[in-house]
Amino acid sequence: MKLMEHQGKELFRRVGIPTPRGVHAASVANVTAFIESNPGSWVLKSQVMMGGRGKAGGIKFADDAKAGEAEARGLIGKVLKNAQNPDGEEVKSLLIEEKVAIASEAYVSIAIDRAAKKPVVIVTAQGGMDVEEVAAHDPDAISKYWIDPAIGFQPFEARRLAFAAKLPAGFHKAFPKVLDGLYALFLDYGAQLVEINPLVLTQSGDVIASDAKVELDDNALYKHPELQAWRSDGPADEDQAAAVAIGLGMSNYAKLDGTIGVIANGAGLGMGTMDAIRTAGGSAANFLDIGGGAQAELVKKSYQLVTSDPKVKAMFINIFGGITRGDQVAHGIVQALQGGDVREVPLVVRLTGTNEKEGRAILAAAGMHPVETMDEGARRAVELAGR
Amino acid sequence: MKLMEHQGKELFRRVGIPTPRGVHAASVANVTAFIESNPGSWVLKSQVMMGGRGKAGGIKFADDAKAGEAEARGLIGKVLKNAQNPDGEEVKSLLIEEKVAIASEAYVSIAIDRAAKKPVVIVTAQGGMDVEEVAAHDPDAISKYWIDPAIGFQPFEARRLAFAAKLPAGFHKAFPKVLDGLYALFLDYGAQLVEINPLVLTQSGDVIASDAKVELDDNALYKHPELQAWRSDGPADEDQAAAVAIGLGMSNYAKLDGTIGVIANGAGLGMGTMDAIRTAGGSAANFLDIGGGAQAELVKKSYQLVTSDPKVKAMFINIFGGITRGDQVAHGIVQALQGGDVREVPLVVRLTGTNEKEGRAILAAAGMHPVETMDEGARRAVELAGR
Amino acid sequence: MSIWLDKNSKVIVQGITGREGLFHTGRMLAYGTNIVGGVTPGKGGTKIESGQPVFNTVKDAVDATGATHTIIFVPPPFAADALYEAYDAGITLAVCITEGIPAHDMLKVVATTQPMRIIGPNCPGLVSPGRSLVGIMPGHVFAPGRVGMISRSGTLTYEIVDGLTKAGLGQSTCVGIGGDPIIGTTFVDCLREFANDPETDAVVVCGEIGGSDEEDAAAFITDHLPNKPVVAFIGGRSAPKGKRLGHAGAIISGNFGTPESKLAAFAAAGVPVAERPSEIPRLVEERRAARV
Amino acid sequence: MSIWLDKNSKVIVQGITGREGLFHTGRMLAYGTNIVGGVTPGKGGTKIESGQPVFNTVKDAVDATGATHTIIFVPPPFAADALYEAYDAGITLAVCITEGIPAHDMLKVVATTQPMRIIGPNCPGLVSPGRSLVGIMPGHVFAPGRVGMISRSGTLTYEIVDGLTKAGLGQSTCVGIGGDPIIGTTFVDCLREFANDPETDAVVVCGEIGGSDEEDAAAFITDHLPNKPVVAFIGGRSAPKGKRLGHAGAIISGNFGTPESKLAAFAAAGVPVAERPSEIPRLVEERRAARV
Repeated sequence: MKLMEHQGKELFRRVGIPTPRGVHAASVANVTAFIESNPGSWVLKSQVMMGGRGKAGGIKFADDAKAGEAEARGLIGKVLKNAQNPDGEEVKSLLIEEKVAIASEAYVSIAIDRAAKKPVVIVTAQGGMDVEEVAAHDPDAISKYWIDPAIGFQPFEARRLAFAAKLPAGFHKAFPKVLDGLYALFLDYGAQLVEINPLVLTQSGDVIASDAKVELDDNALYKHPELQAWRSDGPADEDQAAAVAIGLGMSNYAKLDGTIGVIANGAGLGMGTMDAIRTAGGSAANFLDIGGGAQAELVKKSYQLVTSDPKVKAMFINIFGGITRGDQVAHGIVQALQGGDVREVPLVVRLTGTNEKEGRAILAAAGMHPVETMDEGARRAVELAGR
Repeated sequence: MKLMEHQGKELFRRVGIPTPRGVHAASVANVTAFIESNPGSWVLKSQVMMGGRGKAGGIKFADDAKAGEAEARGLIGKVLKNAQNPDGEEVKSLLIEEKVAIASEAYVSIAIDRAAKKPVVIVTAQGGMDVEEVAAHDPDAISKYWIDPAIGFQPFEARRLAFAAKLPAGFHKAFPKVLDGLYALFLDYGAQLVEINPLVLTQSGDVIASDAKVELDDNALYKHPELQAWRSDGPADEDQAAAVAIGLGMSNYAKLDGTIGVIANGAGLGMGTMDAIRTAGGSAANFLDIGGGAQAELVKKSYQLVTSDPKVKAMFINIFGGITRGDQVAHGIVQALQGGDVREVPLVVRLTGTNEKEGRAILAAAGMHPVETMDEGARRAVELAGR
Repeated sequence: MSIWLDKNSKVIVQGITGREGLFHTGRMLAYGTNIVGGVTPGKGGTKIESGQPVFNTVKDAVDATGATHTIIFVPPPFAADALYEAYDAGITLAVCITEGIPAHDMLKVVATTQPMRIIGPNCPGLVSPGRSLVGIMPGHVFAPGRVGMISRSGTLTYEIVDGLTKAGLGQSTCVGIGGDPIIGTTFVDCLREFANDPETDAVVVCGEIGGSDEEDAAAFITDHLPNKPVVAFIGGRSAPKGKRLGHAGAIISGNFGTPESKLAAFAAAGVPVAERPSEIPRLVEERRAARV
Repeated sequence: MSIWLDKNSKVIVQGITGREGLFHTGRMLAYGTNIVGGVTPGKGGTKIESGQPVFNTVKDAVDATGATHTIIFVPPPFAADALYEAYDAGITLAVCITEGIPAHDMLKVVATTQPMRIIGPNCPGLVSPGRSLVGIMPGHVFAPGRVGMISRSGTLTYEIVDGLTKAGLGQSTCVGIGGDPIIGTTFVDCLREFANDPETDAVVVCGEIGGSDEEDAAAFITDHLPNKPVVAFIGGRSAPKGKRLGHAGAIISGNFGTPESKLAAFAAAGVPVAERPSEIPRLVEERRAARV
């Protein structure tokens, strides 16, 4: 689960990372009221998941309530777009924060390094920029340290990184505390990524997190039930919600851009099926993994979910039965088609493995004739979708 | 720092270990008021550090406010004594707790095993008894597990111990949670010992900590400044307070039972000096380590502290100068004796090592003549104290 | 010889009386796996229907049976604990089937339970065809032979193995390493074993998008398997960036974990990458023929 | 040869610009210790008056100087961090002078920084007389020779060594293992080295009340030092139960850590225990004579 900036900063405050004074506001009235009772210079930051919101016009400034009202009215409800996000994202709320006088900007993040099987801390003195760009153009400006999970974060690691990345001296005293908090958040909330970009050294000598990017491991969310309320906030979670609603794991379904609906058992076979469709010249409309040992009911609901997407012009169900039984899958398909409230699209079924014979018999009784191989199924589906 | 039962239970509650409903009361009026507004059967437990308070008459029962008032009046201010604590300890407050119907009693503790360099968990189904006695008479009844500090506590360790110690099944579900909390307390508060004896399974099936014994590592107290207020509560801390008051480390001074005052530099030499006095037929009145590099002022104050004990009949100052300089020690002795507000006792000084000559000259000018060796000094001090 | 597992390996099942554990215990026994017992706290002293004893703790099970292998079927919140318990009891190889274990749990488990070998988590297990199966794979698709197989995916493995078997290419050992970001055993760990296994004379690596395990495998092959044919497949080549497709590990983040990078790495190592699973048997035979 | 330390050992000082660190750096240099630099964060690039370079991190110091040994003078809240930093930078032997480190900090440090050897904490350090001194001990009491010395106490060591030196019994290496409950190096660790050191032909063990390190030492002596004379002393034999006398480790809890237990263990190992430090030189000479 990716968090909005204001949510990330709430976690920052819980672990003692300084953030600018501010408030999260979901309405124009709230913005106006806050600035009225807190005179000063304020930044209005659109709360969206997409990157590049500044260049997309999502960040505004206001020195009084009137200006704040006007800017908030312009931002809330606006759909921010840029090259990376052509569909855009609607601004539903704003984070109002005090304007700080910046002396220097740094970048710091902690992520899971899969290959090293360790958390990796990344620091650069070139804050406020895309870190991947910095890495591409000036790799020496980036310092990394791999934390031993058995030892955990230690202050010397922060000192070493601060010196190696040549952070200005003003950062040095606060830096171990910021990293300590960041690692505590990373660990306690099971984060995949925690990032402060920029970490700002103000002209008055304070070090504060000006932005917050936090991605939590969905598998670890159960440890923090209080964060459940944030689940639905992100636009990226619609597919997950749909999957969970029918009883699938939350990452077992993802909408894609193509025209051929896909149902497979197993994530690997699901991806392989998408690939086979592409190799055959088509394009998958979704990824859907019914998992191991699916019953007829789940197959039926999955069929309904996939066909509810109007893009879907044909459907390819690809099953290699191990734990999953061919007869259960076949029953599910038949039930789905008989249900009546389902959009009919041309269907290709490939059914092999456990109880293959029984499954084929059930399909044959309903007038369906499965293909023999994945390759053949993909070709047929592409053909049918193209008509 | 050893904690009182009610303090230990406050920490238990912070880490989620269930404790009986109750209140800590320092006056008879508080006891009466509590029982009046909370009708029921209550236990009044004297809050003292000494063991065996039950047999010493420190635990009473009350079914109404009137009985509670009478029992509280009898307990608060009473000096509890038993064979192990002949001097006794005054009861300054009570813990009022609900009476629970006991189905079974277990014992569980976590301590630091110095030899293994690991925390060791000890569990026995024979709760409510002295665990050292159980260990002596029925060693098989005791189960131990050493926690890997790099891994930390894991639930399987609790299950393994519960099965190995044959805890009644009623304990099993709650036991991993209790141990998890106990290890969290042990770790987060830097405890040397956390002990629940007994851990009670009630007749209604709840598992609660009926007693609490917690010893914190003084060196780790700085991590929990909020516990500072508890420091002065224990009678054992008087010596520590006196040491800190004159600028020594808190365990650098301890009162003992003998008649010969001791000042030495270094803990080992201090103990060695006490031993030498005993070997010479005498007995030390105290242990005092002035540490390394002590200045004259500290020597003077140490002299005053030791002689403030009326038991002291003679004094042996034993210095082997390394970092500590003989001239500084000599100056301190002279200043102490000239101070006027110090009780004069026969004094033996042994001064060797760094700046030995200068020190001896200073002492000689004040009419004092140091002995050559520790053995000789001890003999002289015993002789002088015996007069 | 197969790697890590043979006919005599003594296996216990953690979570043996649970729905999944009991079902797959039956299937493994039917395959011939030497399951010597299982663990369910509180059910110690009982037996499952097929006669295997149930113990309260892994320690008890190991003490009583001499088991060295375990397969873990416990829900995600308890899986790390199960792995620590196996390690503590002296188990040398643990297959962890559980899907959905927090990555941070695995980071710490992997860092602190060396030298126990962990296969998975979120994996279909390990099979030495005709000898032993410690996992949830359908045993009938495998056939004894000389091809080693390593895969991040379960059903895609069956698809590929089915093709191999039908083409007469039996397998020495198949390892499902799992689809999570943090796994105990990587492609490289498996390749190291296959490199030294005289009964394996070709290896199929079934990777997927996300991570850099395929790139590491390619580098290892160049250095350590100069004379053993390797064929690869990469699942999810048509997946868009930033979408997690089932496996927690199968996600392209930024320029990381792309199929392009993996294809380039295998190309540099001289490893042919199949466009479709159905091509794999042919590629294996061609490579084998070329090296003879 | 001496153990763990010789004339060429490259030593850095963590906390070199602090009051204690600077003072003892001067003393160690005067003794002849090969101090190649020191660490104080923020003072990297400077030098101390005697010319040794100061670095911001241990890593920088090790990279620049090739140091293998460190001596740590930092306050208790930062000592564990200093030890982790030394370990991380590849230091092989760390002497930790700091007194007052929480026992839990040391439990974790000791469990996670193997195989770096830690001497202390709360110890006076290590000296190979005439070659190198890494510690805070007064160098003038030591003399080169063939007696090994191990002690939980500082000043008591000087008292004993002074006696040895005056009796013509020089020392091969003296190790102050420290007075805390959790220490990196125990009597047994030192005895193992002395057992194999051809230049050490007798060992003095200066123990004290508390813990079971003396009992472990006695058992080890029986098994591994049959032909090397060992003489012991136990400080605090007149201490009452439950009182902590200076050293956090010197406390008798219940029946644990009593002098009786230690005396019995040494008696069983045939190790004479001196009543007074002044008896030690005579006992060493007697034992040496008896074994020749």
